[in-house]
Amino acid sequence: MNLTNENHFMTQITATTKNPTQSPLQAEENTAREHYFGKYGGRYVPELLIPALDELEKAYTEAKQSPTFKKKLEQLLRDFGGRPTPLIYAENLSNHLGHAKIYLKNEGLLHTGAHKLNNAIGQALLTKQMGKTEVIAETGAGQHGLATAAICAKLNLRCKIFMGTLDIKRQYPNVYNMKLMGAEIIPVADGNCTLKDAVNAAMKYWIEHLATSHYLIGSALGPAPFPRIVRDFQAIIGTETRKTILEREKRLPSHVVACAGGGSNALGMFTAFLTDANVELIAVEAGGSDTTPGNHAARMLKPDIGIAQGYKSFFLQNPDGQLMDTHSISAGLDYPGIAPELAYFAEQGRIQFLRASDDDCLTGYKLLSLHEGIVPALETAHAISKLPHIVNHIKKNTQQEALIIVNLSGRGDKDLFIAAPHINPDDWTQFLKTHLPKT
Amino acid sequence: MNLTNENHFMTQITATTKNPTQSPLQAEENTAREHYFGKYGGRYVPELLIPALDELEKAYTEAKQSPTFKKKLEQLLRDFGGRPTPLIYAENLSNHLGHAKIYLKNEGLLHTGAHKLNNAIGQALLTKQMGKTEVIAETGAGQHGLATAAICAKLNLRCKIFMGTLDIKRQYPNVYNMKLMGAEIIPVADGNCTLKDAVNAAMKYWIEHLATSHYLIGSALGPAPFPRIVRDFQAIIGTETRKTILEREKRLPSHVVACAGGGSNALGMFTAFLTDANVELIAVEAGGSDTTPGNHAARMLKPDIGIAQGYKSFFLQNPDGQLMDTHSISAGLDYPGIAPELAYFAEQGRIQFLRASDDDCLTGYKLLSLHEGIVPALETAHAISKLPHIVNHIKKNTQQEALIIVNLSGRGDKDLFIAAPHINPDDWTQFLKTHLPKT
Amino acid sequence: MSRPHSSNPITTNDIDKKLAAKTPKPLHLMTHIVAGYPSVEVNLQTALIMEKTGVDFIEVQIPFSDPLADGPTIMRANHRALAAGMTPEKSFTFIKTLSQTVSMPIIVMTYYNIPFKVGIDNFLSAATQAGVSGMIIPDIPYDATEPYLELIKNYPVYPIFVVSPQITSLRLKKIASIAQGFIYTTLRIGITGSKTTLPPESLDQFARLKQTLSIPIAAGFGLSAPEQLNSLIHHANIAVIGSKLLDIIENHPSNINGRKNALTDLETFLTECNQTILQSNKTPKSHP
Amino acid sequence: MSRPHSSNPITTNDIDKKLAAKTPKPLHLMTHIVAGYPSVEVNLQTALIMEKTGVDFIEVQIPFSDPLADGPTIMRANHRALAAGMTPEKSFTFIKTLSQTVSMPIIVMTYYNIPFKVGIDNFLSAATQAGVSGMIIPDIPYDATEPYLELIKNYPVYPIFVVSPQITSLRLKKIASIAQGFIYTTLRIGITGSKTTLPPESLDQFARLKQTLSIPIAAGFGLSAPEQLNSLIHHANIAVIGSKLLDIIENHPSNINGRKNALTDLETFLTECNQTILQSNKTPKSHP
Ligand SMILES: Cc1ncc(COP(=O)(O)O)c(C=O)c1O
Ligand SMILES: Cc1ncc(COP(=O)(O)O)c(C=O)c1O
Repeated sequence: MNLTNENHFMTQITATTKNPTQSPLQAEENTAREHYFGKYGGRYVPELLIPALDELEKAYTEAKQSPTFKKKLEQLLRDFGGRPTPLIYAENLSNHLGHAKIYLKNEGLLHTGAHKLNNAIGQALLTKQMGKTEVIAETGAGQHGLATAAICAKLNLRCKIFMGTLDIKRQYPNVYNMKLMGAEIIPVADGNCTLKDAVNAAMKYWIEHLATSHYLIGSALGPAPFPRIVRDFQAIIGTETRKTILEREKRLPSHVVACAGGGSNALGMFTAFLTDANVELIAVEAGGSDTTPGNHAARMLKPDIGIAQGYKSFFLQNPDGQLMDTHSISAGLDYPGIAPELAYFAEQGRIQFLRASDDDCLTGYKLLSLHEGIVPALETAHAISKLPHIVNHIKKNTQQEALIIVNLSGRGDKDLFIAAPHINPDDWTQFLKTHLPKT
Repeated sequence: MNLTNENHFMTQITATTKNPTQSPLQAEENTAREHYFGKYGGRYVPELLIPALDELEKAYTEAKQSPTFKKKLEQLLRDFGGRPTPLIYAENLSNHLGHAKIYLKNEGLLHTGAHKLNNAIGQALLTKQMGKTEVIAETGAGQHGLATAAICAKLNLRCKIFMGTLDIKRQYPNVYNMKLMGAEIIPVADGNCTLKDAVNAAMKYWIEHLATSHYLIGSALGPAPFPRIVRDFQAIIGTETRKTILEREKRLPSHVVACAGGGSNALGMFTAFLTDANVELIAVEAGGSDTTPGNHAARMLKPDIGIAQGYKSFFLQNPDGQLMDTHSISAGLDYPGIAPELAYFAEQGRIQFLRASDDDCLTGYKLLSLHEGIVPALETAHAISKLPHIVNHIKKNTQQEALIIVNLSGRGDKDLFIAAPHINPDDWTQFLKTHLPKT
Repeated sequence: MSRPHSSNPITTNDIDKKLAAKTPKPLHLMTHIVAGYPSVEVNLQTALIMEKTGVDFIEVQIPFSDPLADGPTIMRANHRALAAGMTPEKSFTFIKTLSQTVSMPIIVMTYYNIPFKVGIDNFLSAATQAGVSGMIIPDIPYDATEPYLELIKNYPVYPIFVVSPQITSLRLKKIASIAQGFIYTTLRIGITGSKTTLPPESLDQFARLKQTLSIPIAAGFGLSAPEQLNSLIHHANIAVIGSKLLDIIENHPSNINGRKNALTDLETFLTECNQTILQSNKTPKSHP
Repeated sequence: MSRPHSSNPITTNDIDKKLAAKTPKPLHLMTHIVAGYPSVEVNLQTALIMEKTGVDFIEVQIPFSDPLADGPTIMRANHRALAAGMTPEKSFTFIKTLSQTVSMPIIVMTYYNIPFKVGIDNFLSAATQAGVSGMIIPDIPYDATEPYLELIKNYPVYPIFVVSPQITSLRLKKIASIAQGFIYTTLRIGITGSKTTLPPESLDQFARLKQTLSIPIAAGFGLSAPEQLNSLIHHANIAVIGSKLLDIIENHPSNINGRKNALTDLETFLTECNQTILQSNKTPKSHP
């Protein structure tokens, strides 16, 4: 356990993963190798996109070395985003579970309500730096779209959000807010009309508008250099957390927990702790309604390597290689692929994976609200819901009081329309009826 | 203009109003005089309540001098609340309006989404200090209730929220979240079944449960010492703002703008600037649909002194002294009384009052969303909507570039059900219908 | 039982007279109505029943939109009276008629914003002219820096103060020095266990009040059954019955038959109350 | 027009033969179908029409759930084929039949996850056995560190690369060194102004490609009318027609009559295309 290397992580945009099989990212030398995490990642895209990815990589490399970029990024993260986000001791929850001190890193207090903004700000600034005038983004739950629309309004970038028609229906509140902020919503009526299809549509649009558009990918996936860029822009979560916990507790956490959809909030939190060998890193996937294919989004249930949407990683796919339908109560975890870097660290055993079902999620959602006065996003609630399990496991195996940090990736406001019908169906229906115009 | 007296305001809980006709608040000497602001304020309550108000005053006086209290307060404001909140330069809006640099103090990034939490945290800690185990609060829009429910969950205090039955119907999302956090909602079916009635009901409950309950009033009004306590706990807004703007701009603002319902966010922002004679302080009231009595909540339209709900101030009342119905598109500004301290400074001419109509409010709401990527609370939107007016006035009267700060008292998520039917009625109705259970 | 009030030019009024009446009554009754609820006609009928059944004081509330100190029943009555068009002016017109119809001293109860808005002198003149003997304004503490407390000295209307069991001795003493007629204390009995004996806390309260005050004590409490009045005898001088009466009126449908039933029920109830008091006089209880 | 490919044991295949055919054709045609959409029966009928109307190459797409590089029409066709139960295995069965029925060289197009999941060697064997001449996998750049690019050398199947107008010279050169059969470039004409002449950017692109490549060039573009083909003559060797054909099929109701109409329209369209090309041969244009 190394308590003194926090300097290494002080500036998120230069934070790099020091893993034994991977040389550190060297800005000048864009070798194919650094597009991979072990065997995961890469650039599985039409040749058409290569120039744009190269351009992005170059811009990012320059940005990382540019004090101006760093300053602008820090300013926006602070003034627009509201960073640093707090790390709070969840005293009631800790007492409730016993044997562990639990801390929460509250990214839900960021502007637009989730960690997504960290990355959106970073990439929007890159867009400016590349001299592009338009940002496109895919969104499922709408949180990434919302973050993107917000920073585009702020930075005067034209903004197009690709969203499956099904998601537009389900997530209208976010659609409404994105439109208020001037974003154009591009409905995607292909496939299942959800996130995966929005990615395809955005990618296609990008191919046709490379000169003016930047595709602002929302999680640590897609073709290189996206996984690294997103990871780096999110790494500030872990950087802040590591610093603060050392100040407060004079020790590193024993466990760090995060939910994993695409993987950006998990990697954002974990990256600063990767070289702290004694810190256990736990990612929680969406177990959905059950383990039948199509009813969950747990890529790690039976890790199956595939190549789609521009990268190689674990995918939920059928034996023919077709990506499968997924289900989760939380729209943000409902995606068939996973960050290649998470796939790599899963393989290495550095990050463990747990699964929370839809019911678990609602339990976690209620648990945190009641004990800590924080209503979490349903995505985050997946991570929360595994705390009893994790603590029980620790109780059996160690004497020492555990120190657990959970990444509270977002706040729950956005989930009203999904959670309320579960928690309080009659009231909810009544309320909706009163808001329908009288006919 | 005095640029160097910020030390005086560094610690919010000792911040006091230095106004020429009022001696500074002296903790030891509870004279009747200091229950007033000029002729406004006071303690117009049943004798029954006097002991509880005295107890509160004593507890608050002690708390102000207690380093432990101060430390706990600061910790909760930081870790639970997310303070400090950012001050952001609204560059697009400034360019759009011209002739002024506009900054926004974003209290919407506080936990639960509005400035209300500052006061809720402070008073909840006082509750603890008095050894009481229950908190009661009134709420209209639900923001104060939400803040109170959240901090009560965090501090293990029983929480009862009094809310008019009409408001419960209108503001179900907040009701839902309060319940999730363990608060009990007490429906108030008296009078108009709105905020004013909730205050009466809460006060009555308090009278009967003084030994165990603290009444956590949500704005800078009610009987002394509430107006001062709430003002002091909110004063951190202005304290932070003053410090930051001096760092950034090396000068004080020329204008500071805030919306005024009860008056807590306005006073929270203005207090630090009261002695800065060149800083113009502007409060914006709810002009509602028009100036017909009952159709607005603009107490300053024809300031009319009255005594109700425990204090003397300006009230919307009929010639018989009955409080009148009010209307505003924003539930948080829809109240017939106003902070006695605001009444006093209005009389003194230190604070100017403007009025924004419901339509203005929606214009301000869209303006900020589009230009700055921040969807404000409808309350805040009232303040925003007057910026063009204020800037035009400045253009006519001064050569110098103005420096305007707006208190962004809350974020807009809570207003979806009120704003969406105005902004996008068809989509909204469609969306609601898809969420009704199939019959 | 009347006492000199040095600060007041009028030394006695109907309140003092009533309390000093020759027929000894172990407990006086004060009952509450809200002017204009359900109507001034019913107010008058109600008052007549009250007088007939032996009520000693009548408290007439001038309705206010925000009656801070009142429970749900009275609050509702206030709102309904206002909705039906009741005003302070109409209230005084009614009270004048009332004072010419019944001989019970009339105590006006309202909230401070009404006199404040109407003008304190206007209000007190109107009250005087309407034959009012006392005035309860629950939201104006004795130390409020308001002209009301000075101005009322110029009128034959007693300021009646409401005190709480938790009041400090200092405040109680100060109130005692300016109070006239009686002092009104709130307490709750009948909730905890026995309905006919006072709980120890309440006994302590009365002891403390009596020690400080030489003025009669009125006690307001959540009365639900006439026999509960027994518990107040020898402790308080006046029992105040409020919400219960409004409950009786409210719980009947407001058609003619309903109202008739309501007034019959009211009469029955008040008769029982009075009898309880009068009988207790014959069977003295063992009180400390 | 065939060239030696040192790295590949099979020196020529049907693609080379076709392009080197004795009858000089100013522009070859390659048309696209999605295996299983709307059904293999219709696929076969379509292919027969193609051959009959003079199409030179047929591109058969094995459907994939996430066809990243395809526009909405082709994407929909992929999803419908999958929904109707199409698989890679069934695709190859169909392709085998197809190769026994028509003489056009068959180019398989799919996304890399299909061979990756099925196994590269399995996939390439199946393709070989089915009579496939070329393979387009748009999401595997030439420098991807994947065995496919090595393994395909062992099969008589040409790897066809797709390049973009923006490609760097370095990458183009590297691709040129391993490409076989032809290189496929994407470009858009007909959008900007004239429908029958190429815009200057496209001319520059072709010039640049020709300079670097000794291999034939196929050009895919958003063709909407046959006369647009004129613009490609002398610039590209092969014109690829994709979405337009699917549009014709999709825009007819999927009943028998509708399908018949669709196939008739398809035939009319392709006939026109071929005639446009053949006529252009007689009336040479003034191109640089
Ligand atoms: C609050 C929140 N948490 C987590 C996620 C999942 O994304 P990721 O795994 O990339 O953090 C989302 C996605 O929308 C989200 O909104
Ligand atoms: C966001 C916001 N702003 C302003 C107000 C008005 O209250 P005050 O005038 O006390 O700040 C409210 C009240 O709910 C609110 O929620």
